[in-house]
Amino acid sequence: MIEGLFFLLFFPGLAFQVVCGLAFEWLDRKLLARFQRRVGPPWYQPLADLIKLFSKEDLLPKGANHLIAALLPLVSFSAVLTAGLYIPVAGFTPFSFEGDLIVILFLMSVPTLAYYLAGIVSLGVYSVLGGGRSLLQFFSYEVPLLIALSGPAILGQSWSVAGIMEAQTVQGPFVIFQPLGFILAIVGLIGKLKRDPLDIPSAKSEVVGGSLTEITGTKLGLWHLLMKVQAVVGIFLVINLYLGWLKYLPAHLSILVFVIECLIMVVILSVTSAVFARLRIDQLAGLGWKILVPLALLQIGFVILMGV
Amino acid sequence: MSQIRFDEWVREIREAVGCECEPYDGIQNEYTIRIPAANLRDVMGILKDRFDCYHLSAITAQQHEDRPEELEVIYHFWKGEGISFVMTLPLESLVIESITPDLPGADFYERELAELYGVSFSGREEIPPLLLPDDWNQPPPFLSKKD
Amino acid sequence: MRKITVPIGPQHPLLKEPLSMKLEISGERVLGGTLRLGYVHRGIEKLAQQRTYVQNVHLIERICGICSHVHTTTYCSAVEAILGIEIPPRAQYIRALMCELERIHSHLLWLGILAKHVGLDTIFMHAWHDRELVLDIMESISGGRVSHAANEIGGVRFDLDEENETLIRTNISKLHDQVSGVLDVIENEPALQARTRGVAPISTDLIRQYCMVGPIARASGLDVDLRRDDPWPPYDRLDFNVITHPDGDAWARTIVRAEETRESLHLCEAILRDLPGGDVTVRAPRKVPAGEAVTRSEAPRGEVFYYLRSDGSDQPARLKIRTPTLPALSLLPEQLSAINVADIPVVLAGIDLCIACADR
Amino acid sequence: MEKFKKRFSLLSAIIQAWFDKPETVGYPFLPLVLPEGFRGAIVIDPDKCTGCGLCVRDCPAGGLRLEKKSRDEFKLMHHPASCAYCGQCERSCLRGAISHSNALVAATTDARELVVVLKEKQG
Repeated sequence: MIEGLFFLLFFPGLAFQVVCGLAFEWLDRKLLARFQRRVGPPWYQPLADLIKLFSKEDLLPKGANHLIAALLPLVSFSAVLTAGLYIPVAGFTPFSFEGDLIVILFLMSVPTLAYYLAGIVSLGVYSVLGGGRSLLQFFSYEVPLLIALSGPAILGQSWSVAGIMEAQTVQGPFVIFQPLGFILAIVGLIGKLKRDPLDIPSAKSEVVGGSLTEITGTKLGLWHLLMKVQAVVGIFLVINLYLGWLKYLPAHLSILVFVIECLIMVVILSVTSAVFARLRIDQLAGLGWKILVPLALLQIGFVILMGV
Repeated sequence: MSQIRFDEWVREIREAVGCECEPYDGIQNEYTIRIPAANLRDVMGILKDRFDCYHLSAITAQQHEDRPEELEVIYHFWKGEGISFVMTLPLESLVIESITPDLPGADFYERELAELYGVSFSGREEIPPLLLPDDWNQPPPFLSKKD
Repeated sequence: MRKITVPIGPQHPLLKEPLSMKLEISGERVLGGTLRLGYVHRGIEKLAQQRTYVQNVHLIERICGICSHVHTTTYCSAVEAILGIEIPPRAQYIRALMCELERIHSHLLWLGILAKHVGLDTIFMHAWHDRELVLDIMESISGGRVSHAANEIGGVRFDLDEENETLIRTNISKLHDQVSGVLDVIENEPALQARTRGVAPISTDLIRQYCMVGPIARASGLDVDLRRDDPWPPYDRLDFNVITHPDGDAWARTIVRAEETRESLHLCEAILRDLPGGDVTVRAPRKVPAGEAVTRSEAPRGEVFYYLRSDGSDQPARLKIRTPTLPALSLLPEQLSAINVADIPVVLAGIDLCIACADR
Repeated sequence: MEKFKKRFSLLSAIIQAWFDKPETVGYPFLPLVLPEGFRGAIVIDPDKCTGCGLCVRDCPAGGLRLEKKSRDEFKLMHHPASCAYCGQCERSCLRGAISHSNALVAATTDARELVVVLKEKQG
């Protein structure tokens, strides 16, 4: 009971994920700043931003549904945190069951749908536009992402993340067999996190703040926080599925390797956001369905052939 | 790189429009012709069709201190060099025929004149507010009317 | 699909200055829109009539925060034309040098803004970093980053000494490298091209009908540049290429401005090479005899037009200013129809808006 | 190869930027280097100023004010809040008394600082 509570609240639950989320944001901003010849924020900046947002007045347009607008970030935050619980951190797996990958993928989609709803309930013009865009984007990246992520599951013959990691200790990291799938997973992750260059739903120069234009104060702070945590959970998931060969190593070394892998992922995400321009929504749809989906299917075909 | 053969232009405008139009040595760096306001549209047509000159730089309106009862309007055209058409309007009837059908680019300049000086332009659709607030109901701000 | 009206402005992250557009949007498609100006109308034309010619130099400088020097240059040459004085050749060259530096700075600023609007913040930062070199030059020779106060009636305020010239030379050769770097990136960046190619093309015919000027006209194949066609000295003695592009879309505007930046760098070098000696000012009387004058200059955004009438006192009787953004704005509603929502930033950036200029 | 290199020019630019020193100036925590001729705070040489008022006449922003009772009794005041730092006073002064230093004019929390008495001469 006490142990379960510890898992929930501290490691690998709430506290750990929030700290990781803030660290991720800081690293990301710092990296981006250095790519742009700036100094970048100090380490406490993400926390300071969060505290500032939490202390701000909470406003909504007249006629907006306050209850739903407040529930949406809470629901998505808990969905993301729950997803995080099932993902092994450096090989440490408190909760695991066969099929948890599907649960994780489902829970990871909750914020996107909530984001769409947040746009609709907050009644702003830009919110509605941004919400519509987020749904369009969802359909473009989600299908290739799901197909790609089923690659490791088929190869590892398990639908649990821990099981897939187990399989990799025998067969070697899956990134070797599925480099294409790894890239697709990263593209899908960028789309999921609405990061540059796939920040179409929240493109500042077009739809101001996207769905969150009218959201302020604590709610906005929660939204920002949950997106950071989502990024961390996504990174952990991709690392475990494609680079999960840590069982070979002694415990302290496996933690080190895991941290290095995470940093590499952060660098990849930062570089992509630094060097690519935002796509137009029709360009994204074209990319998703004409390029990513066929590539994902190709990868799956290859994986199935390997399995046989 | 002058492309304006001024004397020839003045002659042709005179012949084609059949109006008073007197060139005078008014504005520096610029050929200047005084024309009656009523003939503006015809002159504009000739400029465009015969001389291929339709870069309108600006429309200036001003009141001279010694002649406060009239508004002077200057159309500044350019083709390698500047050429200006000067006309005067009495304050009681500030009406000019719009040249936007020939030259859509004159739209903003006409609207500016309409709002700031109260000049009305015939032959174009209702002018929606451009510079002044939507609820502006005072006289045109740049026009000084001495009663 | 349901039509909604989306307001862009007066406050919007897209706009650095207030301008109001109301756009009809259906789904992701823009159907059309209307435009309102006047949010930064400061009545400068009227204010100028209440100040002396000397004070007006500084008032005029504050019309625009980017192309301030070309405004004062045009104003001063109008006053000088009525006074009938000719400024010394060295002053002419220094004025032209400042104009070209300003063009480089304006175009780099613009490239950054375009990149920012399409979500490419890295290019934005890099272009503005390079622009900082130009601002450094201007700050060290004139004393101000943006408001240079370089002109006065009858010449320029400062002279270039040895030290300044070396600074300009070194900074310009540095700029050559860095600008080539940034321009290389822009010209070879597929993501940027994907966003700008074929967006909101303007035909040459439309350009002529709407009296468009500057880089926008040149990007639609209209070969017009006041520095060549109606030059004030020393441009009639300088040799440079006028860049045109036949396509007329946002990409053509990018290329034209990028190439012009290079051309201006060469011009700066040529000006420094040919810089004649002598004085930089002649004495100008405070009172200007009665008369009228028109002057035009090629600002970074196109033709700047000044009409000045003097009634013999020390204050202008009428000062009419027409800035290049005004014709560009008159074509904006035309351009903002039948495009995607995502193209709005590109279209707006392509115009190189300067609302403060347009409103005056 | 050349084409390939150009295709990744932005990537190489950001890698280059990573190894360069950041360009951010740490002002106000670190000093700010301003060029010699920067038009900053207005200073006066009281020995040279005669209170003629030429600077006040030409000031375009109304940033200077002169209270003059007589040749020997006047007070020249500067309002930093209205000043446009254009340098016209420096140019108008025939005796070279008033000029810009290259010190940056910082924000103030003290309203009295918004009027600087440049020179006060009492009979």
